[in-house]
Amino acid sequence: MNKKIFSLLTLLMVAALLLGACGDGEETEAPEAAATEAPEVVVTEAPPAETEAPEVVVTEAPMIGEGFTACEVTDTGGIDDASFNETAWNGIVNAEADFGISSAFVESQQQTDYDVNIAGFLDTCDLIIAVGFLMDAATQASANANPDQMYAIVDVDFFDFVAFEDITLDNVKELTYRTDQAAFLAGYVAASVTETGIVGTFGGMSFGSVTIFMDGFYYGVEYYNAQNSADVQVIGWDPAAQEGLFTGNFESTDDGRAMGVTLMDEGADVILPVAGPVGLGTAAAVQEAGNAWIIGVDADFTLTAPDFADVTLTSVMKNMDASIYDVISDLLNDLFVGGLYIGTLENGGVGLAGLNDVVSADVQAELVDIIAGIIAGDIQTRP
Amino acid sequence: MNETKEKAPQKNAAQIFFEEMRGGSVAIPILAIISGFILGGLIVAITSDEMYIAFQEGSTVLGLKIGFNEAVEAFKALFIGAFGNPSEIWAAFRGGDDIAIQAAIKPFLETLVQSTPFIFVGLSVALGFRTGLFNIGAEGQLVIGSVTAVWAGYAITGLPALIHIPLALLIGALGGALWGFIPGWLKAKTGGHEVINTIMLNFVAANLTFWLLKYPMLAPNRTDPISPDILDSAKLFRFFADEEMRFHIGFFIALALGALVYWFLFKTKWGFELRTVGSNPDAARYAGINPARSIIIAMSLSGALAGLAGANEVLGLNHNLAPAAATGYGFDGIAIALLGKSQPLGVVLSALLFGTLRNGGNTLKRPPTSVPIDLILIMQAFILVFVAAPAIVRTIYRLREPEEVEEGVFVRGWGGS
Amino acid sequence: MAPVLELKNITKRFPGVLANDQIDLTLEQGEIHALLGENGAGKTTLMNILFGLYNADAGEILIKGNHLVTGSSKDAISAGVGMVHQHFMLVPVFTVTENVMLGDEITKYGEILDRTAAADRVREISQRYNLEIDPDAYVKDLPVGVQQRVEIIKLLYRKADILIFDEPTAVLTPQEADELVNIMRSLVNQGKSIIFITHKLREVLAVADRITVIRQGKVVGTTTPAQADQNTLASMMVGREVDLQVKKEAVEKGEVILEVEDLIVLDDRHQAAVNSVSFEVRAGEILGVAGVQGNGQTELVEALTGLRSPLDGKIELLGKDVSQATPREITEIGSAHIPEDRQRDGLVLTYSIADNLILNTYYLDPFAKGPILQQEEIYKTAEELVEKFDIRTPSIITQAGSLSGGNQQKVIVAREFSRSTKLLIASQPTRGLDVGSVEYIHHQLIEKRGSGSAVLLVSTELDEVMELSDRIAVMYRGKIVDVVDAEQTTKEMVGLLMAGISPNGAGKQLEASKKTKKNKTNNK
Amino acid sequence: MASTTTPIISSEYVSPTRQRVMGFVFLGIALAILVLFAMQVEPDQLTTFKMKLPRSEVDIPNWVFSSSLALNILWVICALLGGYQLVRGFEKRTNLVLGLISGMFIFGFLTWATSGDSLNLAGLLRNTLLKAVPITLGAFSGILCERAGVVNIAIEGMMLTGAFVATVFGSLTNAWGGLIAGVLAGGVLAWVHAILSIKYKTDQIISGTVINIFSVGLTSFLSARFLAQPEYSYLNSPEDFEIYKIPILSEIPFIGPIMFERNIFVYAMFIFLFVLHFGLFFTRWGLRLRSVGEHPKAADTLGINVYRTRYMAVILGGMMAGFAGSYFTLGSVPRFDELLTGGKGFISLAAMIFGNWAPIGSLGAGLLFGFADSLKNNLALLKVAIPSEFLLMAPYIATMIVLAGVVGRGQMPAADGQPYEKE
Repeated sequence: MNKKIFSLLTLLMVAALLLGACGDGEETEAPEAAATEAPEVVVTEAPPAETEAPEVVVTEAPMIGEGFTACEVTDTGGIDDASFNETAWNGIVNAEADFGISSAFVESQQQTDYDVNIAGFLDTCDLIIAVGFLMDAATQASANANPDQMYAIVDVDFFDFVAFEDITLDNVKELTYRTDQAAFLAGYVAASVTETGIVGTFGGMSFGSVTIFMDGFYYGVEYYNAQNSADVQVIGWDPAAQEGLFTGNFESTDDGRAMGVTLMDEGADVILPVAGPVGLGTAAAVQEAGNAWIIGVDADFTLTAPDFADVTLTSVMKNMDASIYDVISDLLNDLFVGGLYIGTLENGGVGLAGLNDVVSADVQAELVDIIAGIIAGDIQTRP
Repeated sequence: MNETKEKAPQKNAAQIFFEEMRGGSVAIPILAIISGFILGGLIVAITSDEMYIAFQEGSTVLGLKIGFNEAVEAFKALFIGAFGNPSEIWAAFRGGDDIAIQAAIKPFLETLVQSTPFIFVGLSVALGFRTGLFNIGAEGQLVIGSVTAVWAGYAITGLPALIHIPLALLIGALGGALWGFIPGWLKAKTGGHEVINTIMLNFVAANLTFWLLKYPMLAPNRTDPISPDILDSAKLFRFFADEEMRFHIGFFIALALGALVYWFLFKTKWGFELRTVGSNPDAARYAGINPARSIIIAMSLSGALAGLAGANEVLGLNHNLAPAAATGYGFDGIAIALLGKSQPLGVVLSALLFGTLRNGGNTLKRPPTSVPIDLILIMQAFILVFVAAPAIVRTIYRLREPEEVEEGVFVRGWGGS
Repeated sequence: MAPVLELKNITKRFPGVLANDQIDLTLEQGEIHALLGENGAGKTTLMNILFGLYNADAGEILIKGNHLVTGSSKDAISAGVGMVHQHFMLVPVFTVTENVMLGDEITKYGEILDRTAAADRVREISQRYNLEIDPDAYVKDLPVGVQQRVEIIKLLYRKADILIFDEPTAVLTPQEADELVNIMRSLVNQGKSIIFITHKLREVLAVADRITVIRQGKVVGTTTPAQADQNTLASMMVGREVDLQVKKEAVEKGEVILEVEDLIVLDDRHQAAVNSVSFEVRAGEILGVAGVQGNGQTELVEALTGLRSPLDGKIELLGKDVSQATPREITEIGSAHIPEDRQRDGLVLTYSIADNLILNTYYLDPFAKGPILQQEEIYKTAEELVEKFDIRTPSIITQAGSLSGGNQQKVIVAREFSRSTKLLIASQPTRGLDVGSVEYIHHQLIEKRGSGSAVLLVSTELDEVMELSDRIAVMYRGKIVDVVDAEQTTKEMVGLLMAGISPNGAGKQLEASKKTKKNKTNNK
Repeated sequence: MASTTTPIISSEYVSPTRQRVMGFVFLGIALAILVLFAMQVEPDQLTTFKMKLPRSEVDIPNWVFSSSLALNILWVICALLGGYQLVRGFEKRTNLVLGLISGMFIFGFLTWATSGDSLNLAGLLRNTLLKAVPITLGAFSGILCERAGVVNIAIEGMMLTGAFVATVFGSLTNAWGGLIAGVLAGGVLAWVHAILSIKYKTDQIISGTVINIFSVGLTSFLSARFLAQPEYSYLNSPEDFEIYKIPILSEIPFIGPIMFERNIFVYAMFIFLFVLHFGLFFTRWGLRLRSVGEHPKAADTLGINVYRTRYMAVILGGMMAGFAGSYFTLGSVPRFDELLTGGKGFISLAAMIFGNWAPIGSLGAGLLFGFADSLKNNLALLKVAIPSEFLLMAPYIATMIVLAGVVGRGQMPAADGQPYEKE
């Protein structure tokens, strides 16, 4: 049914993104994909080897995931937030299609729900995926109590702040992302297309997983200025003071719209909203204005919010879907190892989505060098 | 009039019960709950795809049957989620294995855990109602209570648990009391309506908390807004060693407070004063009671109870504070107080119902039923309508009209004077 | 010719009460027909049925021979029925014109109010019937007598032929009442017919062409002023012989209990409702305060009981200055208070009788030990008081709200009299009570006086003040016009004083009071 | 009325205490401008207010002036006004002067915050206007209900439901279809509110609370059950209203682009403002509606059907709230998200009280909220050293201060919140 087609479609997108040129075979099934296919930026030169094998045999392989259930516990945002929770969920949906696993999700309303929601999945789920730094303690506690249960947690690196030492648990995969690296690229691209010389950003709330985007974005613009002796300004974030523009919520699209308008009033013509669905409000404002660009966050906006594809410059991809897919795949293939995973440009954990045509070929070429620079550690992407 | 009570001023429980039953005071909440469930089930049925598919592909009868089954399945899940699986419990007790028994009764204990904050906020709102005040700000008071309690939990060191826990609870209560005092004072001194002021203070509390978590209360070495963990000496005692058995002493504290509030309201002169102000402020003034003082006291106490709800959550469950520590309890408190007729016993029972719904709802929203937990909000709204407009229930179920009006009427309008 | 109005067989039942029981009434063209009955006899219910505010359970209404379908005042209005209500039906924040035209507006272009045309209309009516009024004034700024004029103009604006006056003199001075009688006469002369509802015998005999007496919802009989006198009407009204006189023994006057000096009290609108009032009350005497409602009595009592703090002046109770004391302090020094509005101030209607009986002593031993209420002690006392003061109730835990007005007042009397106090302030103690209860309360007041207490009786019922008091202080526009000896004065003289006219030289004081404040009204 | 706990202060009365307090408040503001702003800026710093919206075709130069000079003028004026108030008093005009001085304080604050920098004043005002739209429309809803004597605390719930229904129907049909559906949805909820509070005489605050809980539950439930599911996502992309430029008016410099290049919701707000003000105070309909809220029994004796009038008013009010809710999904961002109204309905309630139950006052209050809400973004961009959380709190604290009577008590309809008992 519809849901399956959609899942397949999403899978194809991801496959296309991960494998770059390998997406050819399935083209007919995905008409929307065509739009994004052309200006593809290859962020991952060397896709992780272990994912390649199951990927290629998508249709023929026996469903090795029968009887396996992966479950997501969302943060207080909904599963359909067009960004954070949804991207993670897509990883499960993809695995469902590929491996025939079962899936489930549950939304949290408040802090006290985390324990309950995680515990509620203990009996039924083989893998529990907790999304968001707020679930740190709950996940740790549950994982300690249930050594046989497998977990993954997004945006958390377990750390004992009292003893000041890192914690690693054998049954938990800690998925973290250097989104600053991808946002750096977005900042570079933004600086290259701005006509006003001003680009803007804002966040939902001042969480580390939010401000890291803004840091990278800022440094990317600065790098552009240094390289091209330009003077593009970033408004809405000050990495030194770690203060900037925030809506104070992740719900109000109307606030997102107002943010967009304000930033445009002050001259910004490229905006990076790091605020989940609130960013869609900004996209609406940008679309109405007509002469500005929006940069998507977490997922590729041209796919999650196709209505705004025409004003989407690019998207800062936090490939939670891919890494969660990998975790499931590893579990199914007995390759699972607990501990920290850091998604970077190098391993494809973060990346930049397709660029809009407005980005010049020169800049695209420069990006390849920058990516190499970042991977090599020559370019600083955050304070 | 009931003849039997003429010479019996001290009514016993059975008499009260039958009187209430006849007047509908007991019957109406029960019928309201039943009606709420029926309507909730209806919503589950009419929003299920399967039913429509059956309508299209099969017959009307089949569709109805599937719709009915969906609703039944949902409530089954809710029930098992809230109370545990009866057969498992039975088997566990027969087997006599402690671990198995623990596992079997865990859902029920979790229901009690979920009910605990509801008891506190329900009492909070009920105390306000009794004084003629509509405290719509339990939410903000709860948040501030959790902030101050968590602060007491990590910042005050070197105390034994026996002192640290009560102290942290007290500081949590004081935080809530402060957040209740402000609208109480404004109402008493300026007539500013507490409904508006408490709503405003909810927003202020949320923003203030976020700022506190970002700067002064930020856990060391962390960047995300989260407070340090409280010390072990401030954690509320849990009855089971197992980490997942969250049942803690907070539930009994809540029950004790329920009794305390009852004693305070109905057995002390202070309670008499508050209730008189709530029932008839003019008569209270005439009788030498200072309504302004009573309003301030009542709002502060109401805030303190809500603050304890927050303290209970951080000291008993979360052990630290992050944004979104607790949401929606303010309106739940109103619903619980209304459903419990602002009687402490009624409030405790209503809170248990809400805890049941909440905990059951957590199962409901998981597969295989996957019904959004928001269903319980809809059911609560229905239940409340029926409680608040008993005439509807009376019409449906053909009950007789009551003879006496109930004590405790809200101040109407916004003027405040 | 058919009567302009015929009520046949009207029956109306309220929960527990048969308010109207098969009432018949006819009103002829051009007559003033008085409807006489005690409070609660069913007069107002009957008129509300006629006026469409209530639906009758049975019976029919004929207007000029045509059936009136009741159920909406609209129908009554269009049939030419109009009513001046006891509590004015005026919107205080609207102007006179707006109040008059409400419901039958003069508009232009369809919906838009034509205020000018309506104001002209009001002016025209007021000139024609000699009812002076400013159409653009806000009703909240008008004195009570003028507000009543607005009510009458409302009826005339709607071309009503049948006018119902419900207790219209309750808020008027005797002189204003006389003027109202003149207005009613001139209305009848211009072809209107009037139903005049009252329980005041004197007025009935002075105004009515015919009198119908109702008692407990039933018509007792119809008579004319020529055939009846006060005593026969009274016994028809009450159903037994009534002794309208109160017997009181002479009591030796004692020390000064309450002394008030130059008291100034502001009302809610920051105007001096009580303006430099001085008087004293001694042990063993009843000082009656007479005056038309709204001349500062309410504020005076509130100041004396601590409910409203005076702006200036001195109040001494038993030698202690209590001008800024709280109600509780005053109660504790030894003052009892029967409030003007028993349901609003005196009782918590949702509380049991037992709780109401300890409403201002709940915190004292033996009702409370420390913070804890002593339920048994409270019940014991309540049983005793119910017995002693003959409160008719099923039990002491019955809600006060379910008692009759008379029994409610008894609860207050029981509470206030059970404490040993040196001063009793009784404000409108018999308002709205049946004759039996009035007798009872009067008896209690006299007894209180006999026991050596000082009693301050504030009442708008002139008869009551005249009969009970030893001395009478007459209030007018916040001033005490004069204090007279009850034995040596007449009703007419007090009546003049109540209107601010001082026959024996108190005129200067009055001139001064007129200058200070105008537009003094109660805003009830 | 004998013993009310607080005396009712008539709107025109200014007590001597209040006169003095206000005098000191004015002087305090003058001092604040001097110390906090005027003394903090360098003498040669300039404040630049951009007066042109980015896309506007009407050209208008930037407004540049010396920060310190402007601030010095401001504090001197405030000090003079404060002195006059202390000595002579502005009497009835005290509130007017208070408003003026508050305005000068805000202008001084902006001047200081922008010194050595620039701020798009036109943008700030445009955002103020847009943020005021749902709040003001919500307040209009409250006015309709409360002027007829029914308290409507359920504006939030009605807005939320209106937004949801408008989204679904806007996706299935077009923007107008969505708008009509959203308005009707608000009307249906209001009808329930009317039945509960008028027919069953339920406490109106409880009835409103129930509707709020119900609305949150239902919209979240349906949103999770349908809108969040990919196969139903087509239900969550409504057509929205485009900007409609009013021909001549939009050419007016400064004001034109701010006010007359907007979508229908902004225009509707102004039309409703006029219609409601005129309707309430100059028509038969309004006179009757207000009489029912002031003294229902009087209205009843004059043949006005109190129940019917209240039903009508409440249902119209609900439709207004539905319209306000539709703004979020048809006039702002064409997409529904759970709880997207974010408490705006409650702010509306505050704006209505703040605005003294009058349409014009409510617009003023709505603009004030909108201004505070928008200003915090600009201040964050200007890097004013006030944490964003405190800026977010400002509008709520302002409401409390106003409610506490600093600006004087409003005139609530006398029968507001009281069920009418015919028998």
